[in-house]
Amino acid sequence: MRTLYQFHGGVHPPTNKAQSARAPIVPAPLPSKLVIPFHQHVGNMAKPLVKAGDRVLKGQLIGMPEDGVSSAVHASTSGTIASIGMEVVAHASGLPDLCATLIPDGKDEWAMHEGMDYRSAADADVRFALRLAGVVGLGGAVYPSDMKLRTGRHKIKSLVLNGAECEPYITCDDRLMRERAAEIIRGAEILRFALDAEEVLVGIEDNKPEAIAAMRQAAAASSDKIEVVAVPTIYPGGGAKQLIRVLTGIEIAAGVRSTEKGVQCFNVATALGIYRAIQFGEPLLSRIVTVTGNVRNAQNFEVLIGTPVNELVALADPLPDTNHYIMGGPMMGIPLPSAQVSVVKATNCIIAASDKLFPPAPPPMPCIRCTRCADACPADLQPQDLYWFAKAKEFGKAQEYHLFDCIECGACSYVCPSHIPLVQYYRFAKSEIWARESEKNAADKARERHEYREYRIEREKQEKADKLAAKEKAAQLAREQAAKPAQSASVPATTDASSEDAVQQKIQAAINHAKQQAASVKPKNIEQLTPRQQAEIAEIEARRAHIRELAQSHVDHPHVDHPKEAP
Amino acid sequence: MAEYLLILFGAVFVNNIVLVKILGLCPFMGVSKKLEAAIGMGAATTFVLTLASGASYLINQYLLGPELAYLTTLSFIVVIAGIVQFTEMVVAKTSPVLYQVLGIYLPLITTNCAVLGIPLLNVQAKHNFLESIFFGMGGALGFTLVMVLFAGLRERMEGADVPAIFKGSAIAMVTAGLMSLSFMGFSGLVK
Amino acid sequence: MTYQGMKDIFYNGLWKQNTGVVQLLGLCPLLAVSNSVVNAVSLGLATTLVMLLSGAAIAPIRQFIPNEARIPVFILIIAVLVTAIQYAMNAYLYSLYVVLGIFIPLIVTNCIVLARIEAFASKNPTLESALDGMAMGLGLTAVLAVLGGIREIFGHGTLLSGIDMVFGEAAKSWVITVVPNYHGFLLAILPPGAFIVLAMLIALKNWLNLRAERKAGGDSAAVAPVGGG
Amino acid sequence: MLSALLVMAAIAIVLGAVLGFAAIKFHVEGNPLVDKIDAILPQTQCGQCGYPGCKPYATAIAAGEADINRCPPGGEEGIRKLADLLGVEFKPFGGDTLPKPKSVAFIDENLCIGCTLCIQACPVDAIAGAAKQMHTIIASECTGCELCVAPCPVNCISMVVIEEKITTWKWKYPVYALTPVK
Amino acid sequence: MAKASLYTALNLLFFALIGTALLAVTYNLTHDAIARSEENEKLKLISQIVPAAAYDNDIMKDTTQLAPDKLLGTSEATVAYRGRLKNQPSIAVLQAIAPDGYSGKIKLIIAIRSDGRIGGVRVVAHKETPGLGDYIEIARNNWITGFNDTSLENRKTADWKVKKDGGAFDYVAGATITPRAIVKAVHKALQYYAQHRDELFAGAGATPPEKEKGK
Amino acid sequence: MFFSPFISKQDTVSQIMLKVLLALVPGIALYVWYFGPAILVSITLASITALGTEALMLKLRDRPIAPFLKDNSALLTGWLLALSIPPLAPWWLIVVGTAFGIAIAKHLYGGLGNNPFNPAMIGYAVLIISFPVQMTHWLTPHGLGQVELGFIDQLGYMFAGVLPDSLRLDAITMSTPLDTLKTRLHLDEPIKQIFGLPIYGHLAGHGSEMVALGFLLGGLYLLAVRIISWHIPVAFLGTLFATASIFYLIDPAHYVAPLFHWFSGAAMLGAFFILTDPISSPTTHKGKLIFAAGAGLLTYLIRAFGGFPDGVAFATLLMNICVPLIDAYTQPKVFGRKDKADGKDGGQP
Ligand SMILES: Cc1cc2nc3c(=O)[nH]c(=O)nc-3n(C[C@H](O)[C@H](O)[C@H](O)COP(=O)(O)O)c2cc1C
Ligand SMILES: Cc1cc2nc3c(=O)[nH]c(=O)nc-3n(C[C@H](O)[C@H](O)[C@H](O)COP(=O)(O)O)c2cc1C
Ligand SMILES: Cc1cc2nc3c(=O)[nH]c(=O)nc-3n(C[C@H](O)[C@H](O)[C@H](O)COP(=O)(O)O)c2cc1C
Ligand SMILES: Cc1cc2nc3c(=O)[nH]c(=O)nc-3n(C[C@H](O)[C@H](O)[C@H](O)CO)c2cc1C
Ligand code: SF4
Ligand code: SF4
Ligand code: SF4
Ligand code: SF4
Ligand code: FES
Repeated sequence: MRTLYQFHGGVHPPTNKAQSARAPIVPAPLPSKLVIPFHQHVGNMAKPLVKAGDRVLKGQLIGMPEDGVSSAVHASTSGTIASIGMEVVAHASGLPDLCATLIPDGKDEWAMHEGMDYRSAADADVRFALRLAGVVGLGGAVYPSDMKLRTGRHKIKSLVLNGAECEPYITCDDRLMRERAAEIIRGAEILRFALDAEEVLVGIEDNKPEAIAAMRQAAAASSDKIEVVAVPTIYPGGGAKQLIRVLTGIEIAAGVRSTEKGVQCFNVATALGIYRAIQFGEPLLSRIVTVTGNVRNAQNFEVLIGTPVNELVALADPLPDTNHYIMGGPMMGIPLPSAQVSVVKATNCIIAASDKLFPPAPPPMPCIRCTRCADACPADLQPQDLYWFAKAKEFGKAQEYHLFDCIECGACSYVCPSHIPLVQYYRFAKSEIWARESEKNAADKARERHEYREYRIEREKQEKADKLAAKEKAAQLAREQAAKPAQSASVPATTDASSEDAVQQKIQAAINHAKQQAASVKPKNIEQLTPRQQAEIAEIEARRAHIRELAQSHVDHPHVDHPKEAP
Repeated sequence: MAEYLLILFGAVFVNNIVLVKILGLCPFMGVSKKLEAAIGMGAATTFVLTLASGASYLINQYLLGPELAYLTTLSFIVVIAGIVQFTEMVVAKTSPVLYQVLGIYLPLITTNCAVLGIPLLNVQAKHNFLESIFFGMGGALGFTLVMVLFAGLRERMEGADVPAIFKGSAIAMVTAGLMSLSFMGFSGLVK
Repeated sequence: MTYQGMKDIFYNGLWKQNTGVVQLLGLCPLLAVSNSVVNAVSLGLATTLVMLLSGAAIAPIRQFIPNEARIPVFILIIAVLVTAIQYAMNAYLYSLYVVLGIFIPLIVTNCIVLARIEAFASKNPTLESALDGMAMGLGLTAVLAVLGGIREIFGHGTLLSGIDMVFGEAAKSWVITVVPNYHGFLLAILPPGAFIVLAMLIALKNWLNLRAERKAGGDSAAVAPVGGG
Repeated sequence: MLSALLVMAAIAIVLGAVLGFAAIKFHVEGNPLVDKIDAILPQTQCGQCGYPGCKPYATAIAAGEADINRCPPGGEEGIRKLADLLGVEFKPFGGDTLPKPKSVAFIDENLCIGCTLCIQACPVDAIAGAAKQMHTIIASECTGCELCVAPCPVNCISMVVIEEKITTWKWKYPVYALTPVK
Repeated sequence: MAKASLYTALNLLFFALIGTALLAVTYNLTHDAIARSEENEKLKLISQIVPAAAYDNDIMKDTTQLAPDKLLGTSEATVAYRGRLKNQPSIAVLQAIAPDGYSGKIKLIIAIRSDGRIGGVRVVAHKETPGLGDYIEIARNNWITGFNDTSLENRKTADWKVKKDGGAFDYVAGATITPRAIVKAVHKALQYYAQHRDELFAGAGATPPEKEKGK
Repeated sequence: MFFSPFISKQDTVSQIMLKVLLALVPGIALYVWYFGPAILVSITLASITALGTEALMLKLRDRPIAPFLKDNSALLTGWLLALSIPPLAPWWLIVVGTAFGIAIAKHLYGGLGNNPFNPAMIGYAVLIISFPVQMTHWLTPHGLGQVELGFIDQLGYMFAGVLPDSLRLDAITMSTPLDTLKTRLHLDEPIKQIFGLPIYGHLAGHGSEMVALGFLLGGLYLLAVRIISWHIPVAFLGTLFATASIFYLIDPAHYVAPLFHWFSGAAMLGAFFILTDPISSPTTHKGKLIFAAGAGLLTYLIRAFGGFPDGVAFATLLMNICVPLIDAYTQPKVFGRKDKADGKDGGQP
């Protein structure tokens, strides 16, 4: 028996897994359309390679990974690209993002693909293959898997496979492990080889005895040293840091790569995806999705990426009082902005929700500093302090108290007797801090540019002055040489004036031309303006007037060489 | 030694210069918004007050005497102003960071009632040299202590849902009042 | 000096820049001696006198003082004035002198005196400086009087107790008993009460300001209540 | 009387000597405060504060001549930081100075006559183009200061509010109204 | 730099000297008035417990130093005032300290007639709890007048206690420590007086004419 | 708005407070048994005042009233204050104390969850300083053979200040065991003789020791249902015991045995109900230990050497002042980090 470690905190919400874990995985039928976002992973968006009207084959690359952290996007089936455009995606913001809409032709015709022998291939080639296959973490983080195989100079001792699946309701990994244990183990072998890890530990929560048994059996068949460990059921025992802690005793701080400590962790479904990508050259086109909650037939489906959620949910027969959908589990999931969004690589579960199933929490009361949240926090944080600072927008303080070590697991909110949406406050604070950071960078850049400009202007002035002085000197010299004729000095002045006039005239002409143009363009779309837009325009005009004044009052005195006429 | 420690203890807790004697309130209210500033101000005041207590004792004992008692205030304040200016120059040179934080407040030490009040109280209580120093240091440590604690409370109150009209100095004043109330618990500890 | 200028000076001193509730300077005497109206007003007037005289004394000589020596010289002058007043009180208002005790010499370090000299007298002509000193002093006295009044009524149920210290035995009958048979809410006359009552005055001033602003700016200043703690 | 004068003279002389010595020994110069304030200002250089740029405004604040609530691009957060730095109370924006949504300038390329006036106005060199050629704004460099808008003789520059995208989207402050139950 | 600081120092010196001179003048002007008001104040206090008819000398001037004594609770020499009627000792005013008040020492002045009866007692300084132990001040309560005319003769030793402890002196319920301390102190002061009466009045008495001047 | 987590435990603030109120019941029952039902009147009065002040302040602050009245925290403040002051105190005493605690110490800071000071103890401190006379008249416990007032007479005294003819206030009241001890020690009586007085029972005061036992029981219940953690009671009682032991061992003639300190005054109430107020106490475990140990030490110092018979209230308030600093300097180690959560190295975004 392995000695297991514990992490601080954790909670035991009702698991509600039985509903969906009973039935085997069913492939979902081809949907009427697939909406495939180009940005389903952490990192840079993939660059579209197709345009509307293109015919594509199943597994054809349609989005090319761009610089650094990025991953490829593929057509999930064969068909025609109907459009490339902004569609609402499965994201907490509810904002649209770039997607390819694919109308399947029903033939499900594969593009050419072939596997590779990972044992003989160079590491870089294996990683590039994964990148092109669009394999990203399916445990929830959707981090490109190829990046996780870069270990730098660090020696990897343990490879951890995450089969904990600690979130309530979700059973996709459970079913996967029961039904496709062998393939997962094959994936683990590939990963072990790529990482050159000494041991492979598969952590599975002890409430999934069938999965543990299946995995043990498959592991026994492997030539690698693969140990399947039953870990205690506690949320968030499936968090990578927590699972690593439980299995190896190693704690990985925020901002530290686990490879630095000799551990790497992959989800079991990711391992399977990696196996299929390497062995058969199959890109990641589908995933297992648990459909559960307020439905009659909760079960797991194998779903093509891009399948609209409403078409998927219909398979499970939702009850009529369902009023919204959650992607992910009840602890960390996000509410979907609409049922029309499509399944993405991060979609491990769709929960049909109703007010009865998830009654709205009572209105939050003030924090009474009961520290239940601190007792539940798996990151050993003081959530009540983080909340206090986030609420007061004291972001510096929040950061001092390690806001960024928070894994947003929601355990604190779950236990809070005041029902404070703590995680919300942390997310808010984090995104504000990020925004500030980038603003500050922009300001620094602006300062630099401004200072450079000042310097440049100063230098130009200096140069001009120098030149002038030199000219003057030359003129002086010339004057001295040509002793008598005295009128010559006035000549340049007049030419100057006339040339300036000419410039002025040209500008005037241009202005007139532009005014005509402007007059002909301007009234274009004023009628359609909403009152709000009109108000906005008025406001902008007022502001401009003000700025003009300001600009003039400052510009008039020292800077400008030509006194400017009011247009 | 014991009686000196008692003087020290009494000056820090029982007769706390700010909360019981009500002296030195302006810097107490002004420099307690941030913990670091409070600590810095406390350190500077402790330094000045200890020196000032000793110096004023010597002046009172050896230069003034009973005939020139009418020069007490004048000579004390002049000496204090000198010590403060000296401290200011030293801090500006040695710790620009501290100077930055205390910037506007260092000169205010001169107008900190406690700094003149403690030497005057020393004269009133007929303390000897060592007693004067201990009393001065105790007073200053008491000042520092409550200011640091106060700053801690004020930092925490930043996030509190204080009614609009009490935001800022009013609630700080209430807090000082409740602190003063709590410090009454020390009364009687040193008779 | 114009009438308007004078009005401004007094408006500033008595209300807008009031030392006690706005600038929060000169707090020690404000809190320490405001346990009765008589004490409070007496010290307030003594301070006013010092401010008036120091304003008047420093404004005319301000050109002759080098910048580095500014503060020490100002304080010196203040200290002289204060000591003079202290001796005068000692001679002619002995009981009051005893009651106010250390707080008379401490007028020297009352920040507000120096602050006004720095901020006003060192930049303005004599008459204005003297008036500014007086206005600021009176502003302080007003707060002191109100504070003293509230604390005395709450603490003892009386007003003007100790008036005999100023006007002699005969004035003993002037003491007003506001609440007869009062138990005496001692907190009010102890240091904590001083802080809390002053806090209430500050809040009152904030409230009046806020109300004035709301009136001026329509309802826009109204803030929607935010829940969640 | 004489002894009094002597005593005070002695005190004054000793102090004078000590301070004189200290003044020489512990001499410092420079004012790092301006830089600290400048670091907080957003460097938009827009002049809405009434000063010809951020640095001059910072200098004015440091000298105690300007209020801390004059910079709209800095937002309330900026004021708060200034208040913290200077140890003064936070002050909301007054009257005409109010922050507005972040925007960048946009040049209508059909109208631009290439007069270079906007280039001269832009404090951060965010406009590219040569004389008599169409100009473009480098959106990533533009600070949205609007200084180029007024000088343009043909009014071809407009400010475009930056729209929220998924990548720039921020989680909102959770507002839960506790509904009064009457 | 050096020059500037010299100038500064001289400037300071100049103002310091002017200030000092001014203060010296003020001091001289107020000196007498201050001495007078201080004396008046003491006289006022003493006259509360010493009826004017009880003496005809200048009681403020007819003083003697008393060495520290356990019975008086003093640890430093104190001044006693002596009243004489026609050059005969008539009344003495002693300073005494009750060391065991609720929160520290209570300073008293006690007038004792030549026949050993108390002329009056006043509390000069104390730190008792406001509102509870402070009824010993004459300004708040006339409890302190309960000592008038008591003596070692007309109160037995057992009577020198508060009523709660079986003695003869009143108290306010809830605050008995303070009165206990004072009763004890007054009792001891009487004992002191009994032991030291003669040395107390020894030494030159002031002559009656001076009394007129004093008044 | 609707965001994760979508599920939560069913506990609420008002349930927590309600359980704390419940835990007070055994102590109160014993109180009634030994000192008569007057305390129930005090508690009722305190409850009414507490709720009234709470409602008024919420209204003034423009906050919803009902949810906060239902959270039971004001009730708890009222009850605790009523238990700390003499049961026969005049009605206005409890009203002033409760109103002050809730209006000034709680709502000026923003109400529930925001107050740095313990409202009930602020109320107590204000009262003992302002009205020491009324605050030192405690009822004589049942069974000491003296005159006992009927309930009606008690009401009469509380509301009208009148006693039945021929009764002096002294006859029905006494100073508390702690107070008596202090007074008599002051008079140099030996401890043995003092404890011979009828008001002393087995451990401490007759009657009040049983009340303290009742509070101990309630406190154990709170520990069992995990509303409070062991840190504060253990550290407080431990320090009090240790300090008292030291002095007792040095000079048993002038310092009483440690157990006496446990079972007199507000020690038990303080250890389980007052110092544990989550809002005005530290949040970290180490912080709680420091906080309670400090309070224990101060309580002893004030009892043995200070100007007040009991030190729990002032010790609580004095330690309340230190809470922000204690919290700041006792931050626990963060997952995976060696340092505490007060360094500036916070994860970079
Ligand atoms: C609170 C929390 C709970 C998580 N639970 C699981 C889980 O149950 N199963 C899982 O595979 N990944 C879970 N994850 C994601 C893991 O932290 C980690 O990203 C993943 O195991 C890495 O594998 P992948 O890159 O293959 O997805 C969780 C993350 C967090 C923050
Ligand atoms: C806060 C407080 C202050 C007290 N102050 C005094 C005081 O100044 N003088 C006094 O005699 N008793 C004072 N007491 C009362 C004593 O503690 C003690 O109860 C009383 O003197 C004994 O009275 P008894 O002998 O009637 O029981 C005070 C009590 C408390 C609680
Ligand atoms: C802060 C506080 C202070 C208390 N002070 C006293 C006190 O001084 N005397 C007292 O008898 N009871 C006091 N109590 C009440 C006691 O908890 C208890 O009710 C009992 O009557 C007193 O015990 P005792 O007689 O042993 O002192 C206090 C309660 C609290 C909460
Ligand atoms: C365990 C516990 C102890 C409490 N103790 C007190 C207390 O001593 N005094 C008090 O006013 N409120 C107490 N409360 C109630 C509540 O926390 C208090 O009213 C808040 O301080 C008000 O913001 C307590 C609550 C709990 C849960
Ligand atoms: S659980 Fe909720 S109420 Fe308790 S401390 Fe944490 S945030 Fe505050
Ligand atoms: S969401 Fe963050 S703070 Fe809350 S329990 Fe999880 S890690 Fe801790
Ligand atoms: S208003 Fe404009 S110029 Fe002034 S500081 Fe702010 S950004 Fe800079
Ligand atoms: S382009 Fe215009 S708005 Fe943008 S920074 Fe330059 S001047 Fe400002
Ligand atoms: S008056 Fe300002 S510190 Fe005392």
